[in-house]
Amino acid sequence: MKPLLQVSGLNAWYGESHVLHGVDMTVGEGEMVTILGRNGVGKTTTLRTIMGIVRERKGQILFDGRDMMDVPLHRTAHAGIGFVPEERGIFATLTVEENLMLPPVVAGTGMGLDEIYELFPNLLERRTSPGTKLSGGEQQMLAIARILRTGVRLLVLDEPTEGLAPVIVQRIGEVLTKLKERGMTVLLVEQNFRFASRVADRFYLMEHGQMMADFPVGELPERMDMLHKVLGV
Amino acid sequence: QSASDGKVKIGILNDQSGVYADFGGKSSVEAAKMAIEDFGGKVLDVPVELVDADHQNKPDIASNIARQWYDTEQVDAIMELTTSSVALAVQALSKEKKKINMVTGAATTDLTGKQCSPYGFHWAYDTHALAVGTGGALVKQGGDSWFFLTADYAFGYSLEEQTGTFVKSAGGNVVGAVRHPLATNDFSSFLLQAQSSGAKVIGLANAGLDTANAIKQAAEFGITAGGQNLAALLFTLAEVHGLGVEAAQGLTLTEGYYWNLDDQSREFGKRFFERTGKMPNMVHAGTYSSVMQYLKAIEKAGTDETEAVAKALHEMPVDDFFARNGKVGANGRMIHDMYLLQVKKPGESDEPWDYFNVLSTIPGDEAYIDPAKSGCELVK
Amino acid sequence: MAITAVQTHEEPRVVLSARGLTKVFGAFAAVKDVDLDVHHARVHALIGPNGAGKTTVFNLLTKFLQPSAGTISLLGTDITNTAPDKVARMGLVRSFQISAVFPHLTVLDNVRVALQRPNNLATQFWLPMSSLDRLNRRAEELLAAVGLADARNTVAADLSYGRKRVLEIATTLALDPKVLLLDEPMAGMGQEDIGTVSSIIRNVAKERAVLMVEHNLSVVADICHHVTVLQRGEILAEGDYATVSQDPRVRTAYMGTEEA
Amino acid sequence: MTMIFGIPIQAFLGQLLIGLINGSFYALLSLGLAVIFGLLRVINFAHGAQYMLGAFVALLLLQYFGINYWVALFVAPIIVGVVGAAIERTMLSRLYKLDHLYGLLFTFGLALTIEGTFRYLYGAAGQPYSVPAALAGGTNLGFMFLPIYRGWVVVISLVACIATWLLIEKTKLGSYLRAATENPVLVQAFGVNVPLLLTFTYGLGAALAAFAGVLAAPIYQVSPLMGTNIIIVVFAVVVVGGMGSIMGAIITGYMLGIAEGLTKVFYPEASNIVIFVIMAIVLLIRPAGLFGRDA
Amino acid sequence: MSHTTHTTTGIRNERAPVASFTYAAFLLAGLAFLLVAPIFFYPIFLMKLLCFALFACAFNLLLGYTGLLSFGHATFFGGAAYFTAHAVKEWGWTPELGVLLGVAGAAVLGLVMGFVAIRRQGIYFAMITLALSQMFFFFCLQAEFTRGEDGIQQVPRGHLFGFIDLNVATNMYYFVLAVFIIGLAVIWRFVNSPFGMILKSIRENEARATSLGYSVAHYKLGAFVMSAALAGLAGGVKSLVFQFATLTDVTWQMSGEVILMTLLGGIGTLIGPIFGAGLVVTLQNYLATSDFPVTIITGVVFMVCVLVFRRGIIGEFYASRLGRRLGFEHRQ
Ligand SMILES: Nc1ncnc2c1ncn2[C@@H]1O[C@H](COP(=O)(O)OP(=O)(O)OP(=O)(O)O)[C@@H](O)[C@H]1O
Ligand SMILES: Nc1ncnc2c1ncn2[C@@H]1O[C@H](COP(=O)(O)OP(=O)(O)OP(=O)(O)O)[C@@H](O)[C@H]1O
Ligand SMILES: [Mg+2]
Ligand SMILES: [Mg+2]
Repeated sequence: MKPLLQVSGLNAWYGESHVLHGVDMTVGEGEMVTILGRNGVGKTTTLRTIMGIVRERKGQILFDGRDMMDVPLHRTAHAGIGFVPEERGIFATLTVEENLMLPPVVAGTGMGLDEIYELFPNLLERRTSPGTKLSGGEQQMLAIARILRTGVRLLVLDEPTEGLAPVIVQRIGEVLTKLKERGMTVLLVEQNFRFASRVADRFYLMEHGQMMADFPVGELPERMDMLHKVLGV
Repeated sequence: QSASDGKVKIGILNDQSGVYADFGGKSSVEAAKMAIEDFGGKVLDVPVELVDADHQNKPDIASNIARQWYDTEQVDAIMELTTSSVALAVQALSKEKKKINMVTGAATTDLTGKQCSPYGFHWAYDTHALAVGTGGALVKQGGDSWFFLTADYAFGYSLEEQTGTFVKSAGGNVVGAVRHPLATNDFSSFLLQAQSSGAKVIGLANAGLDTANAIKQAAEFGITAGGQNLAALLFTLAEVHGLGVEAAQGLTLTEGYYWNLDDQSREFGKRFFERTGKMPNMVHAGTYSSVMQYLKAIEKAGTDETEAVAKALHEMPVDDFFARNGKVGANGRMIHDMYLLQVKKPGESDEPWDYFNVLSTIPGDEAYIDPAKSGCELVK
Repeated sequence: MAITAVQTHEEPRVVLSARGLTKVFGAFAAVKDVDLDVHHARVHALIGPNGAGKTTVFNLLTKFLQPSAGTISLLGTDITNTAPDKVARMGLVRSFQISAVFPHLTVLDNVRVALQRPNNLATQFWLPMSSLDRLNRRAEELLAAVGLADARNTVAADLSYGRKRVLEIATTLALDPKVLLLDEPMAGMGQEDIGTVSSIIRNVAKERAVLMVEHNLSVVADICHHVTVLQRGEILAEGDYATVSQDPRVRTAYMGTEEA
Repeated sequence: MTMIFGIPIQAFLGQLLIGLINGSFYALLSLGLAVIFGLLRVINFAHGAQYMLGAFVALLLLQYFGINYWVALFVAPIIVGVVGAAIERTMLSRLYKLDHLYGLLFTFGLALTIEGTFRYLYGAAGQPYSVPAALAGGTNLGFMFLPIYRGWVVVISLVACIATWLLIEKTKLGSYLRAATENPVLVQAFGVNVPLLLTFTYGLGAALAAFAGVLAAPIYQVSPLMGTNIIIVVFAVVVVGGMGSIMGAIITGYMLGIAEGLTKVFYPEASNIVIFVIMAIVLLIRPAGLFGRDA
Repeated sequence: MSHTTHTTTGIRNERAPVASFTYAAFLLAGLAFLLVAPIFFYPIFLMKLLCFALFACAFNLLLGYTGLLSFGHATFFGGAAYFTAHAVKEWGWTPELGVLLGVAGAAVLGLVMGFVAIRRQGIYFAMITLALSQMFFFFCLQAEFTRGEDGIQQVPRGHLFGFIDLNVATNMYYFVLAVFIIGLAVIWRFVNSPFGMILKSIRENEARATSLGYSVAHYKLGAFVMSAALAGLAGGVKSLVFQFATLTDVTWQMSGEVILMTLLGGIGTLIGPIFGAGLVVTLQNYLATSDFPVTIITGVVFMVCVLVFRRGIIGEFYASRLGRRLGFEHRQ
């Protein structure tokens, strides 16, 4: 499989604290990869560093063969990476629809508005209400939906199921599978192991700012012991 | 006999960066310099030195500087003292320290009234003189019904009240008044009220930008064109220059000096203009005059010792380009003639800075409070 | 089976109750005519699809929002018109869905701040800071109980998300509330913390009432005595987990096909 | 003659109209403040100084280049806007990640510096700027004599206000601006050049202030102090309106202008504090302001 | 248990003992200096400095420790100056009673202003206090007893407790110094008290503090009134030092100046504002006799401070290598 995202020797800092200590990982085109790890090991930081939000960084990030280290933050999306942050980032002063329409479309391959509303009927219902008047779960849906419109090639999701009702989690699982079928590449951070194991092709296990292990979904049974030890699953 | 410490040192303390910077400011320092040079730079064979400071309109800074000057820098006298809070504070200090102060920049009659000092002198003008000039003299010119636009604070009230008194005693009447807040931008509401009062004269009992804005907007609303006259109670050449004759035409005001009065005053005006780029107003000219008189008094007393110099200042008549027939009252008030002036029409002025027609001269004894009635305890 | 896991020491009695609770935002009724009884020594779960109005119910109960209609009583006192801080002083304390700590205070100070009020050490502006040292023992106990003892002097902002949530629970417990309202306490927590927090909740519920919103059904099944399911602002079902989870309406509206 | 509240209806109407004219300035200025605040979370203390700059630039353009009022009305705001943008780019932008108070303090210093400089160069006394010939004179409305220029001020400021409101509430650019207010990093991660956006916004706010300044030049004296006093009143206007709301700022501006105008008739001594009093009352009743969204 | 728990993210030690030692040493040195200062410096200047330093510290109590930026503190400073001056001059009160009246008056003003202003946070708060203080300015401008722009002049200093003649410069100086030290001690205690802790937590997260049962508004109001009263203490004493009370002290520019002092010295540091006040007062005195226009300099200092020098003199010192070696820590 052709690698879409290649990260090697990535280090990152928050001020004086050194959080990533040489992260190496690869995400292939059309693949769905999940990073697992305990609280505070640096999963979110990895995603934020790849996006270019954390800028105190060293190492190499190649996206579709292109060096991303010197690309300014506002060009990352245009290169084809879309981000759904852990805290969702819904804009309070914008209506739901304005929120949806906000990210500039970077390629014609994105979903249409109708398609999105079909996927998330809640959003259709609350279309004109201000963003933060949504419930936590509705906000999460909006945050994912928002990116689907733009036509990015790599979707970076930080804990998309946090705080969601099981039905919704299932629906998001279905959506992700559908997206994968369309050829979208997904990089996911997830605490919900059950969910992750259902959707992902491959796993990275993270500890202390480094990738500890890397295995495909097929090896899951034989890895359960280790996972249990590290994650308490 | 000679000066106590080998030199005579004069301090000019005024606002050099704030709202009154044009009123006196750095140009006053220049005027004082000219006086010293004209006097010869020396008195009683010792050099005359000049220091100056910007009090930023803060009495505590002024008082601090004055103290330092008196205590550690051997300053013998402080002059100018724009704005009344500063003038009163420094005068009180000078009294305590037995030093001479001569005020040209402040208006309050308290300086020679309740808060007078044996060593304090008030030189150029005061609210009383302005009120007599504009109020009394203008009635004689036919402006016998008045409406006041008054700044809503003590200065405004006292101007309005004093002027009103003179208007009435000269046979005129006051048909109304409206009090506007200090630093009002828009005078249109007040001007409309003044307009509908039908008074012949609209008296502006305010100062600075307030007066300027009122005058400008009066022109805009066609008030002056409609036959009413504006009279500014505290306004000087410097501000008329800023406003422009177009807007200010027809305005009457009172000053203690006008550069284009006669040869003597023109001579000083021209010299001052060469050094500062503007013509002097009464504060600048008054500062020159006060410094000059101070040096003359030292010469006469043969010492720079305060009591002796103060005595000489009280006794000597003042007669220079600024003050004709000037004399100093026991309360420290320098009594001299004032002038009722009217701003020319745009076509009438034939050289730059030639803004005024002199309507009348107000004799000093009319313009200023009789020292005996001033409330100053030094006058028996 | 889940229920027997908890030892109850005291008789359950109603400590917090709401009748006809309603909240209308503009034309939209987020909560409609909800009756709720929270019992002492019981863990009560409030579950429901996203946007069902759970957080809103919390806000109403704690008076962060004023109900459009209905009454609320706490320990027999009507609090329908009481200010939120007063309600908190009466013993009803909540945690927030989005984590809420004092970011620039140390972990220890976070807990001590919470301890100050019940110990009457909040308004003394004449006492030295060291007067707070007598709170240390209790604070450290609480930290140890939630496994944050090692982070005692760490500034709260430097904690990871999950540990912030744990800290928040510790501060909440510090108030020794009579009724504890927890909004998704497990959200974003790692599996090992979930275990810890579950047992903490189970423990604290021995002497107080707990009302919690939670999407993690295994936790609900594990520690909750009573479950209320909310949908579109209305109560859909009520009962113990076993009953509720078999209700077909609940399954379609909320749980999907998932098993706890 | 008909009377209303004890004064002739003519006079009443006249004062109402004058209040509206005043309100135009409040509306324009508070609009600019609200735009900058809304998007940058900076209370632009230099707003008064930028208003003054607008008037001064118009005056200097006339004095040195003979550029007339009509051209200055567009050129001066652009110049001030560009200067504002440059200041934002080089200095103000460093402060966004800090407490918002630093923005306030920085612009406070900026205001002192600008005003101090102009006072140093041009003195405190005002300078005249004449009404353009086409708008000179006035008409008699029956109840009052209305200088044509003042009528023009009301009309043009209303146009400017509405245009700005449309720009921010109804365009894509506006939604970027609003979103960037809340979470600039995320908006940038979506592919929008946020720093540029913020620079533009500050420039726009400054330009609006300068526009008001040019409008004011023929009415008031062009003086370095002209912005100092008005800015505090405008702050109060903005607090009354509720800062988040652009439309709120506009409406409140007009309303308070009228309230102030009427006070000048009924109780002139209070006319400079009436807005502050209204502010205190509004805060007691509705802390978020009349149109505020956040409580 | 060890004091220093190292985590990957950050190390915040409790203040090391060395800091409290150096602190105490500095404090003693400072005190000793102030006791003998009148020998070397001009007493009236020192007194002015102490008044402004106390004013700045009182202001910093609010900004530095509760995060409330008041743009109206001149009201309390100047208001108290008027009250004290009036009581002493017109009613013949003794100086200490006059000052106490000033403090009480400032506290009442603080209560009123605070009551309205604390309804909003952050910048709104700043703007509201600015507007309210502007109202107070207009009140002072028009009120009879303030004597308008003349000010209350020739205020007698009188005899402290009826027998210490304050007209003697040294007596006056030590009176001011005593007031200053008392004021500072009060502030120090206030900040480092259980109450101060709650204030800190409110600044960090208001909603959380509310949910813990603290009535945030009351705490803020308490801090506001305290700060106002202390500012009043400074103002009242100042009116005795200079023997007048004028409008200058109630203008919003004065409020701006005290912010500058605090910013320059270091927001949230106990002694920073003292240095800031010293610098500003010296600068103003110096600029008075130089050719530089004061406002421009002040404005530029403001901008530079905010841009590159945010922690202020003392804050920068604490954060510097030397400062850290001495064991200080500073949070931004
Ligand atoms: N803004 C920040 N400043 C300083 N340290 C931070 C910051 N954000 C995170 N950290 C620290 O960096 C480390 C990694 O954090 P990160 O958020 O990447 O963890 P995570 O694996 O996503 O954890 P979680 O599962 O709790 O979300 C943690 O120790 C955290 O405390
Ligand atoms: N202040 C408000 N104004 C208008 N609508 C609101 C407001 N707060 C919440 N809502 C709406 O009320 C509904 C209930 O929201 P709430 O936050 O209570 O849901 P929830 O049950 O907690 O959901 P979740 O599990 O996703 O957190 C949602 O549809 C939300 O959009
Ligand atoms: Mg994370
Ligand atoms: Mg919720």
